[in-house]
Amino acid sequence: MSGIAAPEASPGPRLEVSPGPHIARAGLTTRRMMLDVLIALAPVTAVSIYLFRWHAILQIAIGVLGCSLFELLFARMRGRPSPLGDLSAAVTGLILALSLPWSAPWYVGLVGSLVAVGIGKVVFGGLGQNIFNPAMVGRAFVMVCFPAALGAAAYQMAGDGAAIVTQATPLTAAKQLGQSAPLWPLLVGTVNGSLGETSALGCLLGGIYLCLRRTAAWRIPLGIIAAAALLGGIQNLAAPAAGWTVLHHLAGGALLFGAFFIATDPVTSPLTPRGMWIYGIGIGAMVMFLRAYSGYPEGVVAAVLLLNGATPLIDRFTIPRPVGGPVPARR
Amino acid sequence: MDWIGSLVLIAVGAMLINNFVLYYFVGICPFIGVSRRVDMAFGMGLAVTFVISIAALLSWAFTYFLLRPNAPLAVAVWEAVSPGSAANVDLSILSYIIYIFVIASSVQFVEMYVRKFFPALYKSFGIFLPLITTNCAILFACLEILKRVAGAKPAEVWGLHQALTLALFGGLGFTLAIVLMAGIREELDFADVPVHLRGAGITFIVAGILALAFMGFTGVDRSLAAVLLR
Amino acid sequence: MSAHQPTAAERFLQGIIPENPIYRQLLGLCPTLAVTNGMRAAMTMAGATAFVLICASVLTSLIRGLLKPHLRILVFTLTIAAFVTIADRFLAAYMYAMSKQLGPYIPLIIVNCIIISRCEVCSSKQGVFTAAADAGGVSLGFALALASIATVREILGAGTWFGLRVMPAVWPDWVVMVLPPGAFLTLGLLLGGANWIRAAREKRRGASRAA
Amino acid sequence: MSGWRDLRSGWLVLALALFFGAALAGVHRLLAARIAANVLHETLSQIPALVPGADGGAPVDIRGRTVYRAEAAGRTLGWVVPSGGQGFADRIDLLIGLDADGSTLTGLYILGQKETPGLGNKIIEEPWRGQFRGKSTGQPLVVKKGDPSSGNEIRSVTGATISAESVCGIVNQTVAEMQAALAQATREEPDR
Repeated sequence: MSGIAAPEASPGPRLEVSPGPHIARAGLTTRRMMLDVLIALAPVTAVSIYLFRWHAILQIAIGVLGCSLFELLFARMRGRPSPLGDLSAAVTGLILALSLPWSAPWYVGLVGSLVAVGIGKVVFGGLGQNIFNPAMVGRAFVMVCFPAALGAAAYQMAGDGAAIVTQATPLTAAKQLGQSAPLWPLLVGTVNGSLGETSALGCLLGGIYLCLRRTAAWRIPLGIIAAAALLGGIQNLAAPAAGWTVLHHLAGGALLFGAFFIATDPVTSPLTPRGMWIYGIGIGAMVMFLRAYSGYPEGVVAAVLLLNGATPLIDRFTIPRPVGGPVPARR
Repeated sequence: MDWIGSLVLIAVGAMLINNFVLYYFVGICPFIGVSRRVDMAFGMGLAVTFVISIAALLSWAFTYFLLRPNAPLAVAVWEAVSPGSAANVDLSILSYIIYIFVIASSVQFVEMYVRKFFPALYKSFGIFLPLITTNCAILFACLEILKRVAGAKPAEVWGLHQALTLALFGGLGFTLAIVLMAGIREELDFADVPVHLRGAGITFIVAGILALAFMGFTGVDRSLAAVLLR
Repeated sequence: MSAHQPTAAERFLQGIIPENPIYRQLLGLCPTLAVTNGMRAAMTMAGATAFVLICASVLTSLIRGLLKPHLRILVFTLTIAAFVTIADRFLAAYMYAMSKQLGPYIPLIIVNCIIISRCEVCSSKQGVFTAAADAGGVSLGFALALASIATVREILGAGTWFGLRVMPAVWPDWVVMVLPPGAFLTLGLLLGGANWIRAAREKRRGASRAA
Repeated sequence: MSGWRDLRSGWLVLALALFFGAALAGVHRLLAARIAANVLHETLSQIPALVPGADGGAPVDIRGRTVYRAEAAGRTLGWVVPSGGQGFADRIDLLIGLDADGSTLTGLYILGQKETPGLGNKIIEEPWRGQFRGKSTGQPLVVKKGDPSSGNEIRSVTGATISAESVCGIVNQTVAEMQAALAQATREEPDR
């Protein structure tokens, strides 16, 4: 946009504004931040283990061990020191595992880990330099790769564990059958869904901890929730669905899990406050749009990846100008 | 409302779901070659959108009036030359040759026009115009129009508005993809990408991830059109 | 032809690996990504491209004395478009199912930069025999590149190779590999692999020369 | 460079254009019939499977729509109706088999689709599309998850409800149109 007229308009020297390297944000505090994320994920992890028993434990073990193993392997291949100490592989593995259905076969978590670490992180040069959230790259890959194991129907496989595991997930039920779930189970988490997404209160608890610790930028989840609530409200006014309120929009599905634990990844989100608002609102709006109109019941994965991809552009257009405005053209 | 629904289906399909670059792989050369800087990418995207729309206009007209089986103009010419022989006129074998000339000449024409009337614009994106002749996105749009005009049932033959919608939104989808890619590649200048993957390798991998993300739009065209048709 | 001009045999060999159109020159990427979800489609595409490339090279070489600079590109385009139309019709007549599967990618051979670049660089300046050898080598290089990508994608994505089952029955097909994202990811990683192999070989050659 | 010299230097292009024009005309003469036969064969070869008992057929035009009359020994046994519409991922093209008066579906064949491999593309497989055989066209078909209980229900495709519903929708619409057209055609030509 600016590039087209610029050479004509300002014959003076052109100032290039380039985004700062991300590396500055990793550094010494990486381990502390990752530890914070692990602590914040504890409530939802506990809920998922309570609900899905050994299925959840198995998925989490595959994700965490898989990601760590591949991280080590790729570091060896590139001749770099072992990066496991910063715990980022564990966080990626845990988030990936928590985003899978309990019924996913073992190879789903393994392939997801390989792709998350390999294609999501290592090819970009490792932690701090990746453009896309690694766990979401892995999740998107397995989602398209194994549709039968990860589609809406996969959540409802008959299995042992609690009775909820055979229900349709709240979003699927709402979208395909027009049924709405009572609110309380959605908040506590006694519904079917991906391992980590079921409990809205668990997500809130962990999310608020992350925001208070400033490990996560509060503007991003707030932007997501505000946009989703607004669009959900409009949708309800336009086509009221019995019993499906704005709170259902927020608490059903992976919106809160994504808002607090995935979208806030500092490496793949914008740097400036204004950029964070744009990014958060963008994700929230995109999630609601995809939920309403796409063929998939949920849209968090695609929305996060799309806005991750747009983050360099958002940064580019929201990095503040020098004090006193841009240098005026010399006469 | 019926025709709005059909246009939405085409527009959303061409721009997001079946994005020219990320789904059909057409226009890959500029997507790889001109995606190092955001302003250049934006200029290239606009240039492609512009040319693709003009080429779609011309190729629709050629296909509709001349190239499809029993096209009116072809029949009229046949009748004029030897009356009674026009029972089964089909010039579609000439389609590819005619399209490539339509594209080449519309690029020439756009270049001349822009240079003469918009010198500032020419300075910023004129350099891309010659490259566009061999951009497969444009020929691809022409071929899609051929399929929908010559190969379709009489009731489903595309009108000009549908052809132009495909071209415009296909071009905008190309612009979206190339600008996103350019933003990412500017960022990657600072990244420690493994040396053998630098350049085209990492660009393809990023394109793969973007293609994964765009798959999330599957079905959007259908639902939006259904809402509008209701 | 002067002494330092490469011979026909050298031209042929150059095109296969050292100057491979995909891995070294990054040309003709659109079909490379689009039709490599299976070996059959990829090899049909390679065959059609080879036909057009060889015919167009021979013809431009035959008329190279008559070419006027400002009409050169026009002549190339006309030639290529005509041969592509012929290839397209033959496929539709004798391999109808494959022609339907390849869809627009057969006519898109017209804008495959490999062909026009060979016409421009080689056949409009060389004798018929050299031009044909060059086109043959480049075609073979293109076919090999397509085969490498299609092999990875078809085996991982469908568990088959040329439609024959090669993976054990328990193999869960990686559906994404036969879809567009798989094409991009496979080509990106294979490009990295090709660069790595080349760098390793150059390093070894340098080391042996030093020793 | 003057216009005249431009024209003179273009003789090669003109000559080539004539040469290629002749070549393409030759190719067209040689292959056009064969290509047309391929297109026709794609549908005709499905007729025996789509309309039981039929051994062949021919394209006919019923109120502006090309359908195929399925015949055995010159007797009309049914109709094969090409149709299509939007699926989950892209357009689905299919052939619908109907009996002679359009009251029963006799078969379904998917000509082209790009549904999700391993999920939505199960619609092309015989166990799923075979369900349509023998269904009455008295009331519209509906997709049901789990086992169908009544006569107008079609079992969904696991994990790909939209693909299944798309196919059902196309079938319902086409059958309705075809029945109207058949009724009108019989009214106009009562002896057929």
